[in-house]
Parts: sequence; C-alpha cells; structure tokens
Amino acid sequence: MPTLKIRLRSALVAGTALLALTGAANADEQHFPLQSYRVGPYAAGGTGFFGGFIDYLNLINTRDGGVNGVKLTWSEGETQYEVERGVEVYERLKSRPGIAAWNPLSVGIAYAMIDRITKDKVPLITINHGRTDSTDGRVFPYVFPLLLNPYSETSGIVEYLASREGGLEKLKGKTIAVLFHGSPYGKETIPIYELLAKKYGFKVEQIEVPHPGNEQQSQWLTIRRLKPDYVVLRGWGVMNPVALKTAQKTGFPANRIVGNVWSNSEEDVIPAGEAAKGYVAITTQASGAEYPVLQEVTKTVYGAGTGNLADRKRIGSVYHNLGIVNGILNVEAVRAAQEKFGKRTLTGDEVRWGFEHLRLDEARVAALGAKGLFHSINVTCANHEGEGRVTFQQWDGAKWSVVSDWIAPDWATLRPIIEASSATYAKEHGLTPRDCAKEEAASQAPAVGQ
Amino acid sequence: MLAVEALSLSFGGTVALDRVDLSVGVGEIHAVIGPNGAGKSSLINAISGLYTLDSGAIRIGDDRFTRVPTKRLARLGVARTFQNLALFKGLTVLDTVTAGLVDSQSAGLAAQILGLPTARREARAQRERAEAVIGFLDLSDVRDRLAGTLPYGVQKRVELARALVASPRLLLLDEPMAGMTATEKQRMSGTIRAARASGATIVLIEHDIGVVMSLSDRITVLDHGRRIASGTPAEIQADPAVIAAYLGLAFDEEAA
Amino acid sequence: MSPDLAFLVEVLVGGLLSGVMYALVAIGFVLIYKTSGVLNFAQGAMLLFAALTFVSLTERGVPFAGAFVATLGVMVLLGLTIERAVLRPLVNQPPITLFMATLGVAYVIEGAAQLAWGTQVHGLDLGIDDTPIDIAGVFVSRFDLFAAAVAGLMVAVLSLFFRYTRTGLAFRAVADDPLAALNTGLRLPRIWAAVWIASGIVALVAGLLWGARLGVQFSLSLVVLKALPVLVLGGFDSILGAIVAGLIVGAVEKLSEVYLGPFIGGGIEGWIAYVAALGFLLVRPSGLFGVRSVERV
Amino acid sequence: MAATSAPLAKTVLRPSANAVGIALLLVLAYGIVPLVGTSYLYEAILTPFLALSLAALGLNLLTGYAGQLSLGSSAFMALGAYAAFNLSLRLPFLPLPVTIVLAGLVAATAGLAAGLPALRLRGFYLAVSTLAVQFFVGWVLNRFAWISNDSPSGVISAPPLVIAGLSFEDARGRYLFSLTVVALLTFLAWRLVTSPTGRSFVAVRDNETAARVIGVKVARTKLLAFALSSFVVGVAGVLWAFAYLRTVEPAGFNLDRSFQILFIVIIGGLGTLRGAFLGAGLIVVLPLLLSRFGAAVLGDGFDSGTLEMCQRIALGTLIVAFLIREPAGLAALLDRAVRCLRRAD
Repeated sequence: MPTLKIRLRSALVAGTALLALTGAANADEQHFPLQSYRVGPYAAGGTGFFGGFIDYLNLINTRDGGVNGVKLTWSEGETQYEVERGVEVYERLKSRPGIAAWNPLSVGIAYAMIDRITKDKVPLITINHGRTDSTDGRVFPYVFPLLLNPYSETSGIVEYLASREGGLEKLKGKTIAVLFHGSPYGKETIPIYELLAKKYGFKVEQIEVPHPGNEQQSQWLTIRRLKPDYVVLRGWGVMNPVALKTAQKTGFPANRIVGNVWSNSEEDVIPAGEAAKGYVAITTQASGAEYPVLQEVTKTVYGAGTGNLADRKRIGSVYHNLGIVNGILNVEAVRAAQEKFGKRTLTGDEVRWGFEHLRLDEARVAALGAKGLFHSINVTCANHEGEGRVTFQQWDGAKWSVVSDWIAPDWATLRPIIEASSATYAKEHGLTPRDCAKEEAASQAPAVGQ
Repeated sequence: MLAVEALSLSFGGTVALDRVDLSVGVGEIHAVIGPNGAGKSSLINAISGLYTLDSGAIRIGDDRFTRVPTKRLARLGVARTFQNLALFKGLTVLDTVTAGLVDSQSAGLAAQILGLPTARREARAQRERAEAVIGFLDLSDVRDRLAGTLPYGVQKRVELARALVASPRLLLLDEPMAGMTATEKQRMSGTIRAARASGATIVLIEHDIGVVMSLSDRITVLDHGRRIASGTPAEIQADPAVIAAYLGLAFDEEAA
Repeated sequence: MSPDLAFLVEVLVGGLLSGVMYALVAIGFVLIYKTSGVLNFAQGAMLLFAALTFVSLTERGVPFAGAFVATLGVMVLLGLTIERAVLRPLVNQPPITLFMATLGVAYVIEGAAQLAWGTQVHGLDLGIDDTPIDIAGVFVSRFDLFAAAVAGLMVAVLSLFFRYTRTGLAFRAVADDPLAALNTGLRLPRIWAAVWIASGIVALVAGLLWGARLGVQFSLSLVVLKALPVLVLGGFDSILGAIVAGLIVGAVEKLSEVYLGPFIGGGIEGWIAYVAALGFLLVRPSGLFGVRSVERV
Repeated sequence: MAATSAPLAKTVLRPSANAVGIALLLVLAYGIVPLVGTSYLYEAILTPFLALSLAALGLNLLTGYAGQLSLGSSAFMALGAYAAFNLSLRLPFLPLPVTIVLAGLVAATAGLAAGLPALRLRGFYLAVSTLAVQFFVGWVLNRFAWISNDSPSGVISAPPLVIAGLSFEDARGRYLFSLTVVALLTFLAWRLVTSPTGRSFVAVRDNETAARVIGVKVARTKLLAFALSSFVVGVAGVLWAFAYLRTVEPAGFNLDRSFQILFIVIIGGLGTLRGAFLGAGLIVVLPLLLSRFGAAVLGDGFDSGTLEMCQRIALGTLIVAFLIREPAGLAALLDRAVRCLRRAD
C-alpha cells in the first residue's frame, strides 16, 4: 500500500516511529498530494522543487509540530512530467482526506487538472507557471499562478533591461532578440514582447528554436547578424546550456543574455561550463542557503537525516528554494484559512479562501526567515498571482548572485489582456465571473457553524 | 502464346542472359533446362517483369513488351510459382489459395466490410473455386493450417494451387518438383498435365531430366545465359551441344 | 567579402561543422548495419550511457585518462552484452524485428544509465576553449574544428583498421556477403562482437563530444534523431556516405533555417533534414553511394 | 517491406467459443463494470486503456497486418484530436459522431499522404519517413495558432461529450462512450482483416513480389492500409483528447507516445486484433502495479525515481523478451494458455 510509505515518512518526521504511527490516526492532518517527477528529462527540476517543498513541510512539522498543531502530510506519485501520469496520480490521490492543495509544477498537468479541481473544489497552485489568465480569480476561483505568470515575467525582464540601460526611455532604439523554445510555452509571450516593444520603442526579434534545442547554430548566426543589445532566453531543458555554448561560439557575450524563469537554474548553466559565466536570469526567489529558513531546514531537517535531497550540495539551489518558497506560501495559506475557519483539518474550499487572503508583507516574510529569499505576496480574490516581485541573478561559474533590486512588473498594462482572455474562457465554458467585492463583504461576516 | 525475342539481361556487369529466344505455342508444355547458373530462373523472372531487360522483347498472347508490367500479369492470364517458395506464411492454405483470385475481385472495400450481398456472393464463389483447387491438389487436410508451417513439398503444392486457382492461360513453374520424392513427382506431373488439359500453356524449369523428357512437348536448353538448343525431347537428347554441356555438369557435380 | 556573403559563408561553415557532429553519431549506426543488417536505435542510448559513465567517474575524482579507459571497458562490455543477449538469439529474424528489439534495448540502457548514475545534469569540459576564431570576418568555432578533427581521425583509424587488419578484412568480407563469408570459415559471431565493441567506442567518442556541447543529460540520447536523416541520405552501409551526407544535412539544415525559416516560419530544423533526405531518396532510391540492389526471388 | 514481423496468429478457439468469449467481455464491460467501477478505475485505467488500445489497433492494421512500420502514430492521434477540436469549435451544429468520423477522415487523408513514400521506400527508409511525419505534424500544430484557436498556451480543452442531448460527461459516461467507439471500430477492423482486402494486406506483408504477381494492387493496398490505420489512430486521438484528458497540448503527442503505441503492438502481438488490447492492458496497468508493488514491498527505501527507472528497464526487457521468445506476443501466450486449459478438460 502506498500509504505505508507516507506513514513511514511521517514517522521519521516525528522522530519516533511508534508515537507517530499511533498518534497519526486521530490528530488533525492537512494533506499535500504531490505529482512529482524525479525521473525523465526534467528530473533535475522535479527533485529540487519537490525536495524543497517536502523539506519545508518537514520543518514545520518538526519545529512547530505542524500548523497550529495540524500535522502536514504528503504523498508522492511519479509523473515523469507526463500529463496522463499526472492525471492518474490525481485520480489516485484525490480521495485522500484533508487535501489542502495541488502543486504540480507542470503546465500540461496543471491544464488537465483545471476542470477536475474546480469540480472537486480544491486549490491548484501553479507557482511561477501555468495559465496566464488564471490570474483572474473571478473566472478561475481555484487556480493560483502564485508570484509570477508568463506575462509578468516578460514585463519584469523588460523592466530589468531598462534599468540596465538607465531607464525605460533609454530602451528606445535598442534591439532585443528573444530566443524561444518551439512549443506553445515558448510562443506564449510573443504578443507581450511585441506590445512592450511598441510601447517603449525598442525593436524585438523573436527567433524559434525547435524542440529539443540541441542544435542552435543557425539561430545564433542570425543573432550575430542582427547584433541585438540583449538576447532573452525563453528556454527549456537542454536548449538553455546549448544556447549559452552556441552564444560563446558565435561571440555573443553571456552577460547580455537574460534567461526567463525556466532558464534560471543550476541545471541550465552547469552543462554550459565556462560559457555560462556572466549569464543573468530572472527569478522570484534568490538562491543560496544563507537565509534563516534555509539554515533551519539544513539544521533541523537535514541534521536529523530526513532531508529530501539526495545531494546536500543542492540545498539552496534555485529549484530547491522555489520549493521552499512554495512550501511557505502553502503553509501560510493554510494558516490564514485556519484563522478564519478554526485550527483543524480544513476542506479544499477553505484552503482556497486562505490562498485568496495570502498576504505576506516584507515584515512577515522576514519573520518567516525568508528576508531576501523572496519579496512579498498579496493574493486577492481578483488577483491570484499576488503581485510577486522579481529579481535577477548572475551566474559566476559556481553560484548565482543577485544583481538587481526587487522589480515590480507593469501589472497595469498586462491586466486588460489577461481579463480579455479570461472573459473568452468564461464565455466558452458558460461561466459567470465571481463578484469579488460582494464575496469579500460576505466573508467579513463571522463564519457560520465553526 | 509466349515468345521471347533476343532477350538480354545483366546484373552490374555480369551477363545473365544473352540474346535468348524462346517460343511457346498454345497448349504446349515447354521445359527450360540447363546447368545451375544457366539463367533459367532469370528468364522466368524477366518474363514476369521482375527484372528490367537490357534489350529484347517479350510477347505474351497478342501483347508485346520490353518490360512486362508485373502488376498486370494476372490480368494477362499469367501465373507462376517461385524457385524459393514465395508463400504468404501468415495466411492459411485456404486463404492463400483464395488470394490467387484477387485479380478478379470486384466487390469494393465498403461492400466487403459491411457484408453486402454482392461481396458475400463473390466471397462464396471464390471460396468454392479455391476449395475445388485445394481438393484437386490434395490439400484438403491442411486447408486451415498456416502455409508457412507445412512441409516443403506441401508448400510447393500450395504455391501451385495459388497459381492454378485463377485458371491462367500461361503458367510459369520454377522447379515445382524440387525436393520431392519420386511418387510426389509422379503426381505433380499428372497435375501439370491436367492443368494443360484445362487450357493452360506451361513453361517449366526442372532438373530431373527423366521427368522433363516424359512431360514436355518441347525443350529449350540454356547454358551460361545462351540458348544452346531447342526442340522436341528426342531432338534435344541427340543434340551434341546439350550432351557436352550436361557431361560438363555431371563432371562438375561429382567434383563438388 | 560583402556582409551578406560573409554571413552566407558563416552559415555554411557552421552547418558543415554541425554536420560532422551528426556524421559522428551516424558512423556508429553504419558499423553495425554494415555487418549485421541491424539499424541500432540504441546507439543514442549508448552515447548517453558512455557520456554519463565518463562524467560520473571524473566527478568522483578519477583522472581523465583513467575515466576514459574505464568507460571504454564499460562500453566494450555493454556492446558484448547486447550482441550476446539480444542480437544473437534474434539472428535470421527480419531486420524490422531486430530494429524493434534495439528500441527495447534503448529503453533498458536509458533506464540503467540513470539508475546507476542518477538523473543529475552534468557539465563536461574537455578543456577546449571555445572562443571563435575570426577568419576574414567569418567566425569559426574552435570546438567544432576540434570535433571535426576527431571525427576525421576516427574515420582514418577505422579505414586503416578495415584495410590492414585481419579482423578488419573479415569485417569487410561479412559486409559484402555474409553467406559467402560464412562459407569461407569466418566466424560471424566473433565479428559481430567486434563490431558491437567498435560501435561502443564510437558511441563513447560521440558521447564525449556531444556531451561537451549539450551537457550530459537525458536528452543526449535524442541526437540519434539528427543522425537518421544522415543515414537515409548517405545509405545505412557506407561510412563515407555518412560523412558526406552529414555535411550535406548540416548545411541544408542551417541554410534552410536561416533563409527559408523567415518565410514559412522558424523552427523547421526538426524536420527539414528528413524531408530533404527523403526527397533525394525518392529521386535516387539507392542513396548517395549505395548500389542499386537486385531483388532476388 | 518484404520483412515479415510475425505470422498472423491463428485462432485456436472454435468460432463459437470465440463468440462466447466476446459476448462475456461485452457483458462485463457494459453490464458489470459500470455498476462497480470507481472514478479512479474509469479515469486512470479504463479510459486511457481504451484509447491506447484503439490506437494500437490502428497501428496494428498498418504494421501488424500490412507490414509497414510506422514510428509516427501519435502524429495521427494529434491530427484526429485537433481536427475534432476544430470541427466542434467551428461547426458546432455537427453531431458528435459526425465530428469524430470527419476527424478520422482528416487523419486518414494525412495518412494517405504519409503513405506515399511507402510506394518507393521500404523497411528502415520507410520507418524514417514516418518519423519525418511525426516531426512535421508537431511543427504544424505549433506553427499555426488557429489550430488551437489562438490559445496563448496552445493547450485546448475539449467540448462536452453530448450526443443527442445525452450527456457522457461524468467519468462513467466517458468510459461508456469510449467503450462504444472502441467496440464499434474493433468490429469493423475485424470485418476488414477477415475480408479479401485484409488478405491482401497480409500478402503484401509476407511477400510483396508474390502479391504483385498474383494481382494484388500493392501500391493501392499500402495506401489503403495507411489511410485506414490513420483513421483508427485518429479516432483514438479524439478519445484521448475528448474522453480521457479533456485538454490536449501538442507535446502530449510526441515520439514517446508513438513508441508507446508501437510497444503495445509488439507486446500484444503483431497481426492480431486482441493483441492491441492485451498489450495496452499491460502497458497501462504494469506501471501502476509496479509502483504499488514497489511501495508496498520496499517502502521508504524505494523512491519513485528508482521505481520509474526500473519500470523503463522492465519495459525494454519485455520488448526484447517478447521479440525473442514470443514474436506473436501476449495474444499467442493467451492462445497457448487456453489450449492448455482445454487439453486439461
């Protein structure tokens, strides 16, 4: 039985196996089913992210005894990043009691789950990825593309380039080449780059790299001819190191290449070796293990031998820290919901309310030991992204270091496009968008029957 | 019925057939003999259009070709067997023999799948015809066996049945009795005569001189890609060139 | 040179050098196909396995030479195992069956490689500085030149081997006519084993060069997809064909991506080589250097 | 391709016994499963099993019966899925069955085009040309945004499954819908392979020259095999998209999927209809069983990554083992088992 494994895991978490096995049955538990991927082409990202997520849940259980006494549990199903396996895992685990939220870290799986989780009334967290228009919580009540959606990412990158040039007005006349992965994912931001190019007067050239991207000679020769001021890498998997290598080969400096959120990890630069030195990439969470929360994870979780990463050197890596941040956001959403509904096992719908009231200002982030790890978040009923800030890190050949301020994307420009898209979705699916003001007023009233 | 005119054929520089002539009259059993490598099978393959000729022409009935279109063979009333069995090893004997009627198939795909009366009638007729040939060649016992699983001699007969089922005007047999016992050969000879009696002209490649002499109306002898003789069995037996070639062969075979 | 011309030359040179890399993978296929008629789809997995083994050893502190020799040993063993466990029992089966078996083998090797060495992404530094050389305004990659030299060396060694050693001669005899070779007393299994070892070594060399280009990771096995059009064009049985076709495929791919891409949409590299190779084949069924085979019935 | 993959496994059961078996299966599938099934059974096992079975059935017509190896089946699944999506989007008045048939025809037309090289190429060359189709279709789906209705992410979501006011929207409904489509097409496929055309398929597979000599229209037969196979595979794509996942992205129809379908055919048995079902059953259920088994037996020490690697190895080994030991696949094993049982009677 798969539960055996989970039990064993939680046993180790609690420190003494017997105690936990006997105690677990009665205590309140909040469950996180994980559609993880630890093998296949994207295993590196999966092990880091789910490792970090589990490490943080472990930390909360070990250090705090759960969230207000409610134990956090999880179970894993391997998906290999394949949609149908993700669906299988969803169907297999969805009947677990006390499910708080789903966190697939896969666009394809997330899409396949939207209908299902909406029907089953459980939140779907797609941190840094997912469906852009699900930012509009009025149409997608259960979907949360926390911190960053692809459009914000695009705007964030442009803002960053502007800051390097000395202001948005300095972008005028510049040329930016966008090298994108030949997939719907890669193409998603094409119109946004066009829009911002028009708005700020720079020239944008968008060049496609066919999947998997292990050959980019022609693309980089084209870039060499265009002589752009910057190249934005909207990459995926093996395409990233190959891009950096080929850039070097064609004489394009790495410090003028800026990677997007799927091109920002150690796995993207290490294979490129020397060629990656100086490369810059966007992120929502800084890397490094010096933040208090990571210190605690290292001490409490890895110290007790229950760390999830096989290789301790990966503590503080980009994906591991994303997992940690994801853990913070999930846990704090549960906490927020508990404030309203009581300190017990919550339903998915109640946790959703928690996510919609997930407000972590800089002070709170610091209190959580994550000052500098990520900036802040402010999720509302209408804005499921939560105004996440981005920062940029540069690779020095061994580690990433932050080289920019926390930058706020230009949400105001993007919001109308998102709303137009979500309106189309609502129409196609015969949905009426929620009235957030009314719901907010209603939820201010004391909850009934708690 | 069949005329081969000055046919030449080569493979990458090696001459297989050199200006060979062959003329087969209607209703004749015509044997082609010669030592190994004389070009007998190449001749049959050229007649059935599997090889492209260097020069020369082939006349089948009233049509004259410089390259015989293989896909029209059945339409021309030509059927053949192969030296090294060319059966469909995944079909049963009944299906294999029925497949020999494919050229006259008229019911379309939709009719077949939906089982329309036309298709059903046709299938019944084909089956009856195939059963008749199977009975004629004594294959009823193995009717439902996969062709590929049968003994060699039986497979040879299945192949002949597949060729005979369409009642061809011209039947090309490439060593139909290879590997058979004397009794089997006897029966095969009878079958071939019966086929001729039902209207087929037959071209036959065979090594067993005894069988050839008793069965054939006329014989053509090839050696090293050339025709060295042609005539009735009696004429061939007396031909010095043939005797020389066959003495040489006998000598070769003993040496080997 | 005018800028446009210089650019054209640069694209062409880049394409030709990429082509060498494709040919490098293709040669592994040719070796096996020539002697045993098997299109070994597992070649990509072997490449991944070799690179992963090598890199994992160096990361554990084994020096370059030691890791190379050890990996060589592992590849020899792998080649022998595949030959013995999979192809020997399937001898005399139709080529397509053998091909499908190699698909299965590819799965096994990919699984085993990652089970043994993990799914981590590794960098592989062969110590070649890859800053471009500027020749009259045309940038040429040092690494690609190095790779081309290695490929050239490998082809030279292979042809010397075939021309002058006993095994090599036997190898050629088998390639020309397996039956005849069998009759003259050559021991086919031994030659097949030798061939699988050779292709294991080719996989190692190609794996290191490709690994240095892409990083050592799962998608390394996908380079077979780049080699297939080369094989179609050059013929499955000609080393010279693989080299020439590699160059052509590389050039066609880059030129069409750069000059055709803007008109029909970018990212056509994934299939244009296939279409070009097949188009050529439809016009000239025997391929670049192949001899028209005669159908035996 | 002169190469033959495996002989047509001969039915060892008497027709009547066969008929009884099929009737029992249908009773089970229609009568008993819907009463006792859980949502997990329908959504995670039966519906994908049915869709993959159908895809394998389609590929088996081409590869198992007509002997033409294709490595691009998932491209035709994609074409079926995207065609059905566009038809239901742009011609919403069409009843669902018509949409599905039209989508199948779109896939069949593409199959016809993809089959053209088969007239000149054989064996590996043909296999590689089907790879070209795979990559080309992937590129086209990605290239033209209107195919996914300008969805920024390229992911499409399926319309509701409603036929004549009857909704098949819940898990059981989608299972029954798939079951019906699969049963119908399997019946038609059975009619096909037992027809003179089916005989011609096998003739071309087993000996193309002999087939041509007896008058089989080889070119036409090959093209027909490509078209019919693609039709079935295309409909399987519709099931995959509409009944199973309900959202579809081009990446879901990649080379791995094509290989998966080919593996189903090999393991199940080339040139048998029930092989497709047996193979799909194994491919769908095996990973689930293995992961349950691994977790139960080895508990914590056995992480999911290791398990997946072992599965990959097991799958590859199975392929090789079947090719060596039982080229006729599970279907032949089943026949043998049945024969043993009957002898024991």
